[in-house]
Amino acid sequence: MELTFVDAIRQALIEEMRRDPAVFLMGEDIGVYGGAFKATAGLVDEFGPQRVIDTPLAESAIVGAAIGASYTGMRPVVEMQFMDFVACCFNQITNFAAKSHYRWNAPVPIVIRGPVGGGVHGGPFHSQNPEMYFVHTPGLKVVEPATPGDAFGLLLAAIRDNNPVLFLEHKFLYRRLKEDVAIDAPPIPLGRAKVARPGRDLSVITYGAMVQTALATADQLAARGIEVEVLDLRTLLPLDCDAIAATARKTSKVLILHEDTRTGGIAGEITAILQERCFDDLDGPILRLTSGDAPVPFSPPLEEAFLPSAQALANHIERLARF
Amino acid sequence: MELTFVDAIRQALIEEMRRDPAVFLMGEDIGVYGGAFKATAGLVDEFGPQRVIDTPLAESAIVGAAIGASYTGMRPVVEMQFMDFVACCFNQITNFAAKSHYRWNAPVPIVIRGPVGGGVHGGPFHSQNPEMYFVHTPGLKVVEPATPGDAFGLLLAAIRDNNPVLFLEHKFLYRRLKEDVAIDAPPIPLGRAKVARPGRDLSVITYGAMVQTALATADQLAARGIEVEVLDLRTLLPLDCDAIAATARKTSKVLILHEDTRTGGIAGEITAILQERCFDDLDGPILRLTSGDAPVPFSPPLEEAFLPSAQALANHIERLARF
Amino acid sequence: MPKARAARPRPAAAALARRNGQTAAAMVTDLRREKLRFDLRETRRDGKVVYEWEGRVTDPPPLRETAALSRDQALAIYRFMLMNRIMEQQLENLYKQGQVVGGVYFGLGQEGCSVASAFALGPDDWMAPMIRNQGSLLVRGFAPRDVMMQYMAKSGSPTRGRDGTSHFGDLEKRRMISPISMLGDLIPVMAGVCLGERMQGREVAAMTWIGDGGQSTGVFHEGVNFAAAQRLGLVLVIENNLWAYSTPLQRQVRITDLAVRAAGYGIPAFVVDGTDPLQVYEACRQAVARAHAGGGPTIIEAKLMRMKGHAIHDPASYVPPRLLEFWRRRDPIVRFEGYLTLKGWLGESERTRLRAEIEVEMAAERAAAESSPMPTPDDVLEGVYCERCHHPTPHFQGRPS
Amino acid sequence: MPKARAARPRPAAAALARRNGQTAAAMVTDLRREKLRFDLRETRRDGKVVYEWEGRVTDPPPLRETAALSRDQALAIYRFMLMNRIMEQQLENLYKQGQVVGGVYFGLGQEGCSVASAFALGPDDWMAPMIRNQGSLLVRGFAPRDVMMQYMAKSGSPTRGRDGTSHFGDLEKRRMISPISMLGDLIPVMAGVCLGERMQGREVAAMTWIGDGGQSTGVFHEGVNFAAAQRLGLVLVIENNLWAYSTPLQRQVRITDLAVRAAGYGIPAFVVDGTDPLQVYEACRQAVARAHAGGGPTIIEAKLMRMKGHAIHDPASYVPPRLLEFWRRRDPIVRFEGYLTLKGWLGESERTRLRAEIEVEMAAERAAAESSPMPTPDDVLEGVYCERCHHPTPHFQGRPS
Ligand SMILES: Cc1ncc(C[n+]2csc(CCOP(=O)(O)OP(=O)(O)O)c2C)c(N)n1
Ligand SMILES: Cc1ncc(C[n+]2csc(CCOP(=O)(O)OP(=O)(O)O)c2C)c(N)n1
Ligand SMILES: [Mg+2]
Ligand SMILES: [Mg+2]
Repeated sequence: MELTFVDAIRQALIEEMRRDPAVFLMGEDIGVYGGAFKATAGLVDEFGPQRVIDTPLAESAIVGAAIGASYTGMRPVVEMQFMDFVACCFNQITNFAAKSHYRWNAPVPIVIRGPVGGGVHGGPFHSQNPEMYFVHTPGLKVVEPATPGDAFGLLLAAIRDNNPVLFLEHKFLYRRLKEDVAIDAPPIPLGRAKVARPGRDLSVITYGAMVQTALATADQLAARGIEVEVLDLRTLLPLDCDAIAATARKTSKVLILHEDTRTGGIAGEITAILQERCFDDLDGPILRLTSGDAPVPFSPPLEEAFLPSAQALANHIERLARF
Repeated sequence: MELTFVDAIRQALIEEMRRDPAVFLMGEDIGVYGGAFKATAGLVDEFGPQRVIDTPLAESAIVGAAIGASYTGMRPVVEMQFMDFVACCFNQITNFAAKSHYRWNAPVPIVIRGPVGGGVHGGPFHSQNPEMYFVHTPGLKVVEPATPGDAFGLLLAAIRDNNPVLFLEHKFLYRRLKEDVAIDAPPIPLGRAKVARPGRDLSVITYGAMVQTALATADQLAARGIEVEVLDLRTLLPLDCDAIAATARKTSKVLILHEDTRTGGIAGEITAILQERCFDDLDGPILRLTSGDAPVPFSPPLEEAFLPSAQALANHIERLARF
Repeated sequence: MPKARAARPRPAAAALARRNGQTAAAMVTDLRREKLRFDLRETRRDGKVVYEWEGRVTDPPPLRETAALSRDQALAIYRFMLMNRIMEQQLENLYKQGQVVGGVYFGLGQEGCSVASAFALGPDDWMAPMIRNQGSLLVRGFAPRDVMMQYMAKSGSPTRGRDGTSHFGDLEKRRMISPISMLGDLIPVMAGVCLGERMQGREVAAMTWIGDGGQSTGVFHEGVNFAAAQRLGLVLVIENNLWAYSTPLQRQVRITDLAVRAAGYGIPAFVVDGTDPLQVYEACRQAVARAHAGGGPTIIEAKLMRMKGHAIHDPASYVPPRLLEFWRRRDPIVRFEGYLTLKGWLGESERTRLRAEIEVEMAAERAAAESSPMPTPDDVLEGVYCERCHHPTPHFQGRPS
Repeated sequence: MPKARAARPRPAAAALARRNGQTAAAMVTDLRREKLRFDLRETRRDGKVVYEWEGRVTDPPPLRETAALSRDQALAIYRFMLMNRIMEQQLENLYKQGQVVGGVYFGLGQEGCSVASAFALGPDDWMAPMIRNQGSLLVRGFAPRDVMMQYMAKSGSPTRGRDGTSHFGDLEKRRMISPISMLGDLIPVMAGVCLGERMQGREVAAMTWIGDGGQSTGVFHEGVNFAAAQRLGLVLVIENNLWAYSTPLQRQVRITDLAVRAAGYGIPAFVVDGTDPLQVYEACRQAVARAHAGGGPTIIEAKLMRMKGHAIHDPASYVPPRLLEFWRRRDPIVRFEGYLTLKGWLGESERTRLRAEIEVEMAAERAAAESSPMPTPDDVLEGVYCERCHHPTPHFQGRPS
């Protein structure tokens, strides 16, 4: 089935709701309206307002209720209208859901999904990349797909997982990517990265919308004789340390690319992992290219300068390749 | 004046409130009761209930009101009874306060202070180290002192700073450390690390209560001929990159030690900085010793195994020294 | 904006009442001339879940006279309402020409509420707008070009392109706080503004708005309760426009009048017809006076209807058409014009002249906005921190008590 | 715990009412026999800010009879109350001997409320305790040793030493959710439990408690409103014990009866004397019945007093001594004993026998708790995730509607 990124998500919700009556949806404007980005368009018509629940505007209540429902055996999937709003239910996620199984053996099979990221001029409160708040919270899983197929397969896995999963959908991709998705394929296991493009000279480790930037830049550099390997992390927690080490060992040079802001971003974590695992395998410093340390500015020229660009990526790669 | 760690904090509050009528305090049980850890004991008697305000139990209201008061020129200092509860006002901190100056030039001179950290058997909700949530949020400053003198001097600076400052006080130190504090000394500038112990063989970069662990271990290892330099970061955002690079260049070997959980902890960030700045200066992998990736367990034998131990630190150092 | 007034020292009586923890008698004053309910029916049509409304489309009653507004003030309110509407028409136009970055939010049908509420504030008072309060920005002294440039992400905008919409403020001159997108968070912040002012010796009002949607947030509760407990001069206008984005009121709450929540905080409340600027002004005037007297917060629930979608991209097809029809008869500008005409304050020719005048002004504003360049990114990473570029300064008047 | 009952399918009438968005008439039923107010005065003594209370220390009225409790049930409640008290005496003792890790929290003076509320639940219902509801844990079938081992951080504790106090739960047998420290967060979670059950075809009650302190949190508002909007069977007991740690009620809110907040959610409420287990039971029984009938949430405000400090380290010197004196005369166990004696249900000798029996039982529980070893840290980093070790399973009864 040819699906855009957002329709792949919608389709995954439909498949899971048809398969498993324990799966249901909650969120703001996901029913009659079908969601701010139409990820749930028409679902209320098929499954009814009892399984596609328009909630009050109250993120802590939504996530709290999802946790409670999950304790009775249900599998709620919650939509944040924008993932920036997770800050309004931070305690429910990081203290209630994340610590439940460790503390008292009670699994919390919920998914919190919604749009992240910039590039669409959403301004400081509709463009954030909140992954590190959750990557740094033991007990959560964090997923961010880069293609419609991965979005579909990973969302199936996230819904079937017994742990609270943050499912981050880069809104820049929602309608810009389209591909054939096998809707009868099995779920894609969480925690496994994917080599999006093999290469021998240098590895770019990235995820989300930046995978597209990395692939485009790699094609460009191939013309100049630099063969870049692109590793798409797909799951940010747990990280696929083996795949990270494997690509580093293969190419001996690593650049980490993320749209998230720099300080405290995931590049640091990956750098530390590589120091621990591959110190002797590396022929150059582990570099990172990221957004700057600021809120995401609204105006297009500002946002463009703020986000990592293909040009900056090419420069970084060439510099590292010469090392 | 001989002061314990917590009394140094209390004294800094007193000095600032006497000096500047714009400084006032808000929090739960900070008035008549003097705070859960007595950091504000007696202050309501000197400054009155109008400047030492017992609030309702509502962290978002407290921080929100502090932001609002700061817009009128005041300098509120807010106590979180335990810093774990910042999760309940996460949006006010990370979206309202942190982005204010960048977005519309409105400074938010507030301090949010309170106890962090483990080792006192507080369990999963009274032992957390929340620093990375804020280190990853541009617009905030994050301070964590390791001695009474630094606590005093850094708190003065935090209160006078025009930005929202998270001031993290390791509760294990509150009554365990005591030293002579010059209460007429000038504030200690934010953003500057301190060499807590000079050494030539290897650098341990750390902060908070772990500084004590590092110093004790360094003394021990000195007897075995390994001279460890201990760098106390003091401010976690902005990081003192120069001091980090300087110690790395001096000893060529770096171990980062933190009590915070491992994945996404500040060790990653420092590792990335060192890769960027000192790749050619390093003679061994950058290692890290941290707590494990789990909630902080309650029972003493569990918590002890969970936290980084002096023994583990010694082992790590010896391993790295041999590299 | 009314003329500057000397700073008000807090009256001793109020301080006493506050210290004694005296409970304010909670009461809801309903100023409306028609008490409406809008019970929607959720049903299916052609397999689709839809909302229906079975009420009757009636004509509205006349506005409720208030003695508090002079002719000039009434006309000033009318002018701001017209500006609000015409400015939003220009914004729609700019959007269609592709000059707007992102979306546009409209306050169509809400102009009377937005303008008349802000009009009740004094110069020492503070406010913080929500996205539909573009009228209140004008009342507070911002120019239409400020709003336009925000939407166009221009370098000349109040945030220099860093943020959009009504996300801007002005600490010094206009005492306006910039909102953030997360609904509800302004409420404790505005309570804090009153607290800060009080500590400097002044009792001020701090006005902000919230929707029927936003009042379900936890921070609404924390903020209103904090203001009540500390008896701070928060003036909270709940614009109950029946929809939170696509979600009707009855899916959000199990009550009809949001004002009843005031009882839970021990504070007074008003219910007003939000399409009648006189009622809105009267309630807000009383709330502001109460704030100035140190009497604490007030909630004003304004009943109205969002006459467009959530933002420009939203056709609002979830709204039953007859419900819109009902409210179209309650256009606040038409109603107010009727009132002013009846009073003999506004003749046909003045009306035409005023409208033309505003059209000309708006065209000039628009031209100015269009001529502002886009920002250049040289300093995109600067200004995250205040490095002594600003100097927060309190102005004490009398001892804080 | 009462006997198991067949699962209740949700009645059609309730479903209809819910779908129509019918507003429940909000009403507060006050069951108390004495209506008290506690206005404290903040003043200075020897330069220190202190609270004073000028009320009169009086004797309490007799308990309020309820037809809903049989002799056996009343005696069962009495027994649990006694167990609660004696268990806490043992805990204090263990603490003094240095066997407790961290602090101990007491429900002294609140036993009647804690026990009688939980006693109103059926086996299909759910509950989640707060820190002072150690009595409700006993009612729900946990053993005193469970509580003791939690405080002692033993490997045999329900959380195997991973968490302490009443932070434990049991999804399968006792349908109890573990709280977290952050107050208020349980409320939407319990609403969600009802939602999950409803989707499986069952209308259940989910009971939890909150203090006068905790009800100021935003998540309280979000949770209660969510439950009201969805008409979920949340039974929320507000234990208004006049203090949040050291902060008296009047610094937290500007109202006297927290139950009035129910009106803001369109749900019914009760005010009860929290030292009278009969009133508490009666209100909770009605709330639970309402939940079973699909009628939605209920708030029960219990007026009582925390007779010790916040935790064992806190001498509560901020409490005016005469206020304590007033409440000491309202010891729930003494009052209930008086009632049972008057009814002829409890004689002197039975009372002595019962107390002795519980003392023996408690000593055995204590010995068992003491003999449990401390946990070993081998698996300290395991179990952060559920790796198919548990299998969340719904049990559908009829179609979700
Ligand atoms: C905390 C939070 N959650 C979600 C949103 C997304 N959102 C923006 S506006 C809106 C609906 C608001 O409805 P209401 O408060 O009634 O205001 P109205 O648009 O009717 O003026 C939603 C859900 C938000 N801005 N903030
Ligand atoms: C969100 C949150 N903030 C702060 C605290 C710290 N704290 C624990 S108990 C308490 C007082 C609670 O008072 P109340 O709700 O009245 O319960 P009580 O102790 O009287 O039973 C406080 C402030 C907390 N647990 N949670
Ligand atoms: Mg609305
Ligand atoms: Mg209390």
